[in-house]
Amino acid sequence: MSTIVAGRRLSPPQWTDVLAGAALLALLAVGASTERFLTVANVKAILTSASLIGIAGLGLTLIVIGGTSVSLAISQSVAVSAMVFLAVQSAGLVVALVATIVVGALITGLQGLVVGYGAANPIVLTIAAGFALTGLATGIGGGTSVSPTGTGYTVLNATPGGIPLSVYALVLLTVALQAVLDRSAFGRQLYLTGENRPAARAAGLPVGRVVMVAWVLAGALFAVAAAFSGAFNTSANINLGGTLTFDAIAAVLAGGTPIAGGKGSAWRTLAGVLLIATVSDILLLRGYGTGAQIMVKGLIVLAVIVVVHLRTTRGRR
Amino acid sequence: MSLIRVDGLSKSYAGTVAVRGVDLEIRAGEIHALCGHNGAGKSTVVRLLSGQESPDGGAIAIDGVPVELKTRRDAQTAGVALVDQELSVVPSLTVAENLVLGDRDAGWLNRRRAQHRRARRMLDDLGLTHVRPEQRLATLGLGERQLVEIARALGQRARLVILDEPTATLTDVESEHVYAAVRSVAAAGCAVLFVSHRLGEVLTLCDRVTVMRDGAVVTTSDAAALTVPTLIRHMLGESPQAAPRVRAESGETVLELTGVSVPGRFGELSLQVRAGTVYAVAGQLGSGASDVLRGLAGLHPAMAGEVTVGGARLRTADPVAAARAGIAFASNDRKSEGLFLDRSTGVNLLVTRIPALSRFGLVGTRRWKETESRLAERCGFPAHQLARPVGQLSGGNQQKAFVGRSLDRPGTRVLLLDDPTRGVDVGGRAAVHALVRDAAAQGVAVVFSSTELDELVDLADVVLTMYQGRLVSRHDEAVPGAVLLHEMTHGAEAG
Amino acid sequence: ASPQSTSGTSGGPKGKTVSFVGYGSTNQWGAYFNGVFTEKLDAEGVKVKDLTTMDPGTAVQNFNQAIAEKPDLIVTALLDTTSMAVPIQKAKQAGVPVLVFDGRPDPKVDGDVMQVVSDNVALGTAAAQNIVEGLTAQGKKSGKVFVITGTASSLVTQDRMKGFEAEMASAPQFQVVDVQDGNWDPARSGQIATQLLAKYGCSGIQAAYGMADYMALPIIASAKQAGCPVAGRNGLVVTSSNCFKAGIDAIRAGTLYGTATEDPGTIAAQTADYVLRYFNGENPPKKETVREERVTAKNVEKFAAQCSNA
Amino acid sequence: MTRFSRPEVLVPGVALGATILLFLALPLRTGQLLTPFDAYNALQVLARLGPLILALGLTMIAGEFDLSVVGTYAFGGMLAVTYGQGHWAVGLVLALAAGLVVGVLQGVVIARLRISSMPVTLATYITLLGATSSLSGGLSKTFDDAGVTLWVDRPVLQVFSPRSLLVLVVFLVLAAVLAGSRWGREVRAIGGDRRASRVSGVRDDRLLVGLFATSGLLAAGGGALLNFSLGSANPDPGVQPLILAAVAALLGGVSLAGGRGSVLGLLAGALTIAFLAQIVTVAALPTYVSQLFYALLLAGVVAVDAPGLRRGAVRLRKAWG
Ligand SMILES: Nc1ncnc2c1ncn2[C@@H]1O[C@H](COP(=O)(O)OP(=O)(O)OP(=O)(O)O)[C@@H](O)[C@H]1O
Ligand SMILES: Nc1ncnc2c1ncn2[C@@H]1O[C@H](COP(=O)(O)OP(=O)(O)OP(=O)(O)O)[C@@H](O)[C@H]1O
Ligand SMILES: [Mg+2]
Ligand SMILES: [Mg+2]
Repeated sequence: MSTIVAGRRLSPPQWTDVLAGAALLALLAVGASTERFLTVANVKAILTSASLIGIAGLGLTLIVIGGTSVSLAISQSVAVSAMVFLAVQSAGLVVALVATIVVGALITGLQGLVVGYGAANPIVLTIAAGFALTGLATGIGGGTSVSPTGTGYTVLNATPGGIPLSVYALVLLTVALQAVLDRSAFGRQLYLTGENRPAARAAGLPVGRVVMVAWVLAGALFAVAAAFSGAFNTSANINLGGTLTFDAIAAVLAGGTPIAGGKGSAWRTLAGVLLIATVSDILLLRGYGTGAQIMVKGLIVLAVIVVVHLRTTRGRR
Repeated sequence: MSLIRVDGLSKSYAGTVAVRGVDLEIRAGEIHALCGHNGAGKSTVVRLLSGQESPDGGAIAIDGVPVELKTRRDAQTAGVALVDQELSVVPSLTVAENLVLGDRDAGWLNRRRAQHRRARRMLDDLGLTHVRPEQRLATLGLGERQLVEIARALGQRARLVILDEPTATLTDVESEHVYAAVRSVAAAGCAVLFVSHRLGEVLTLCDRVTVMRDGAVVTTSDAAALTVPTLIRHMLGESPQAAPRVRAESGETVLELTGVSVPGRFGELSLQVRAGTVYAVAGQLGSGASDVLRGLAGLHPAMAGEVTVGGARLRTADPVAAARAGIAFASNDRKSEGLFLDRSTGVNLLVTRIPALSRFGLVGTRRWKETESRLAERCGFPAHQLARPVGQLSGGNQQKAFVGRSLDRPGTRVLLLDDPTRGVDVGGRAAVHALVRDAAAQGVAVVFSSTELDELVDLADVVLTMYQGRLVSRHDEAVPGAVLLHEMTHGAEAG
Repeated sequence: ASPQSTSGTSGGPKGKTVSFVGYGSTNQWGAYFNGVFTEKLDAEGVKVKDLTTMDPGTAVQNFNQAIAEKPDLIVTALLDTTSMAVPIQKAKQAGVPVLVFDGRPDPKVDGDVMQVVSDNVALGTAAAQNIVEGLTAQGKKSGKVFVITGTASSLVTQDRMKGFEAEMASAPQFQVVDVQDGNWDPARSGQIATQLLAKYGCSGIQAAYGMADYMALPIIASAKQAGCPVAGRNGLVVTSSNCFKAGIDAIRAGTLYGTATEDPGTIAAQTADYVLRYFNGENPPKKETVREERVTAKNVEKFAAQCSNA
Repeated sequence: MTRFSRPEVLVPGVALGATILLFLALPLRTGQLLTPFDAYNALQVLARLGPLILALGLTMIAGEFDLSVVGTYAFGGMLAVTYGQGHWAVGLVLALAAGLVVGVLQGVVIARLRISSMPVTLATYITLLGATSSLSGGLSKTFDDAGVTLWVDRPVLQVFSPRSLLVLVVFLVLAAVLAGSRWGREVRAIGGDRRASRVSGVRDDRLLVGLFATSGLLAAGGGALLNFSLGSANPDPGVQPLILAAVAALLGGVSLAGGRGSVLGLLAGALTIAFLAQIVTVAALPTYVSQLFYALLLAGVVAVDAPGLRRGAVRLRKAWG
């Protein structure tokens, strides 16, 4: 430890930044030297493949900032919301969207209620919620997949200006969420609650409500991802979420939002999801197999976690 | 015959020089005090001597042999035992387990019976006769935990025992146990370094005193040659102006307790609290004094009885309801239950008034800034300190930020302060007292508890004494400390 | 004597017990299969014990449990082909007959079990035929194709690729340029498709095979989002297998060129039928392959009902 | 609070007790008597998940959360099969060595940098899954030494197998070590309050490296054993084993906050999960029912562990008199 401390003092602290900068430059250099990387189509592809994970990641960001660890039921929440979205298509797109967001907000908000007011452990609770959602969805629907009952959903697959709607949604939602975090009373209280919950409680902050609202908003964001996902796949069952839970966690962490809470931003999550999407894309373009793609994703997340940690703890004990 | 000798020790943190060129020499069998204002660098010296941090420069020698203390373990091997400024025991372990934790003489095997026997003896030495070794530490109060930590340090076969503000959370009676135990290890030839803001105990307990100011040693002299005022002058370079003791006009009853109790903590309590008055709730550890404050703040789920604020009935056991009714609470544990250490001082001053600074759920940036500077000025923070993470301030300044957040706040009607000057130096203490008086002058009802008799006498308009969960008596006039002490320790009204 | 000819072959199906170590009903394919299969056997008085799961480790445990309970027959599907080889050997030693459905078992134990399997090679072939037919109909003289597969480690996927590649080899003007593991995951399939389309460009890819309808439809969606034309006179030709309702709708809408059966209903019915014939002592052939049908716009109405169950 | 009402005794006690009762009541539903095989098969689940439960549980007691265990499990298992074709011991040793290296590396990063273990081990988990998949080209691998495969699951005394016995022995040895030495106390101490333990002189960094190394060894060894028994290696075991291991550890009285729990508790949790799995199997519950069943179980753990819910309960009791 002492050598690290000394090192930090000697070559003034920025060595982690230099490292991060160098890594980013190297990434871009590798990208630029990869055939077809710097094409409009490829940039669009990166954005597109980042969009759904990104939107779900924004939701998770709220949960993490609030100091309530992570949700391990993102995949299931998204799948169930998507099933609702397709099942109520006959009522028209707007109604379907509203219903999906309400259901999504309810599913995750209910968990937030217990985490917020009951101080329940979010990891255990969301594992339980994952089981419950899978059980209920298969018990009620018999396990078959839901097909759309109308065609309104196709609007979500539109590509204004050649870019999928989900990318616009990601950007808009990032900006909106950042504004909420920076400017609203809720945002300030969320950061404080996340940093030190007992202190927030003793200060009389509405800890329960703040946490619950964060989870409700997270659920609404999961539902938005679900609507796009349902529209994109045109059918949905409980497995639709795939590996979304871990993808979203990886994106938030790769953005450098610490899991301990009290810190983080929507921008970071956007950066994280783009970083992972870009690297996956480069590896795919260069012809690496699935294994290598996954492995490099893990290494990147690891590197970012370490660098961000070193940066934020610099000069502190 | 110096046991440990320190030459030119220095240490900086990210630009802040905490300790510069400190020379210090402690003899075997001596109790050596280290004094200084908040942020003077005392704890930094302690961390360097106990192996928690490595110095940037300087040398440490034990018995004339230079040592390098890179880890706690190194220091322990060199014979250094420590009571840290921060309470450092593990609540989830038993008392006996805590007493052997990290002790390098404890063997690799768990011998429960022997451990419990030894624990019994160590506890008895510090007056903890009612505490059982197999009890979990979590079931003890804050002060008892502190005593367990002291027992652990004193029980290790050390050459140098360092105690960093060991009595800050203790009442005078428990402190006496500590003094006796410290004297007996010193008599056995051990060197003791004793850090404290309680200047009285410094002068009566210690043999020599080293005073630090702004990271450097000002003087080292025999305790016998010092008085409290001279010590203060060394520490601060000047004498603080004690805030004039003006009794504010008592106003209406703002807070009324009828038959309030917390099972196992304190019984049926009825009380009327008036605006503009400073009340002290005085009691030993476990007397329930702290619990009254915590309960009123909504932090005791089991609290029963009726509480009204401004005539309106308060939902008990709900901190949000308490805050909304205008009750502001400052816990005695400002690190884990008080401040947001990574946030700026400014944010910490504003945490309780976010809704008031917002319109339609949005925070008004300009009003935020204005309020921030107004409060900073009131609490005496220079503008440049507002942006610093509050965790980097010295203890006294942290305490000021903590108390400051409840001041000058339109909604505050009752201010509850649990040990408001814990670990604060004389200067800071005067400042906090001034802040409290200001609040009372503006019509806020203040209820505080303290472990220090002097503070009870200095600050309170009305003193309530408690013993074993019961109210013993109420003093509306100035009262001698000895009377209070008798009531707190015997439960009966003196005389 | 081999176990399958000794037990259970007399006295008809009534009162016979079947331990059913199939796919769990959290899977849409499994859900429909289980419904049809169980209902058919129930109707004939066969007692079916539900030991289904989607976790390969649990499947092994459930299979061992089934052996211990000595039912008249174990009916199983293989989540992980290789890890089920040993349990199958154990069943043989214990004299409990085993019927494997859907994907074929590990070659080591091929002779030890009865089988009602999908013709995965034929499914791959059908997919290749769809592609060749579609591209030829567009008048293409050359073309590039990518495949997004089911879980690469399963024999189902490997067999399909065998059929697919063999058939594609017969039309060398069309070339398979990329094969990626989609792990039966629709979201992943969409992501890979998006990136592959960017890699090769709209003009660099003429056709794609997603191994199930729910993996082909995300390919179509990605193509549309990337601005690549789909179907029609010059658009991307997309085909799949494992037909589902959404796929049939897409064929009707003209976006999906074709699919193939391997619908759970048909194989469930045939498996149940096999079990009944077996219990009736009719000595059904050791291995039956389900007839797989290629489905395109031309014959979609014929298969619409069959494919619309899941 | 008596000794038995503490969560780390209460939770595993009630969970295991109730499970065993349910297990014994099974004939009421199935109409068939229990056989030794039912216990054998339950213990096989213990053999499959036990090493993971120990690996995860030990780090949880120390206040960490080693998500990478399933990655190490898969990676170690794949190594054991790939390089154990000639002689199983070569594969096993390689797997253990890999587990050790992964564990030590993670431990050093986590302890030295004082960084939260959950994100670090999540990243390692992803990395190891990728490495496993690369190692096998994404395919399952067959383990051809049928002798080993049959031997590890051979019934011993009707209800055990060499594999389940080995896992039980590891549990008991670790239980003895942790209960009888200062190591156990210090592991709980660093889980309860890391800073305070460090200040007390506990060498938390060494302990952590040791714990993560142990965790890596257990996970890799568990993966190797499992794959020997399956006669194959699958590149992706899914998240089910991780989730079940976490559930078992929680039912074993370990808290996610750390500082609480014992190896015997973990064993009780592991046995609970093992017998529950067997109950689900024997009772032939439909998939969705067993999912709901696990959800309920965890809801119970949540309720026991949530301070806010306890506060609520106190308030309610007060309101009712
Ligand atoms: N980790 C740190 N990072 C930055 N500054 C620090 C750190 N620790 C201490 N300091 C600074 O070093 C100076 C000395 O602090 P120290 O804790 O030694 O004071 P002290 O004399 O013990 O005060 P107190 O009486 O309040 O305990 C203070 O200005 C403090 O702000
Ligand atoms: N910071 C804290 N966090 C959690 N619990 C606390 C904290 N401070 C005190 N408590 C709890 O409140 C109870 C009372 O604490 P304390 O030791 O101050 O006793 P008390 O009866 O109020 O005595 P006194 O105020 O006279 O010192 C303790 O049992 C302790 O568990
Ligand atoms: Mg200090
Ligand atoms: Mg107190």
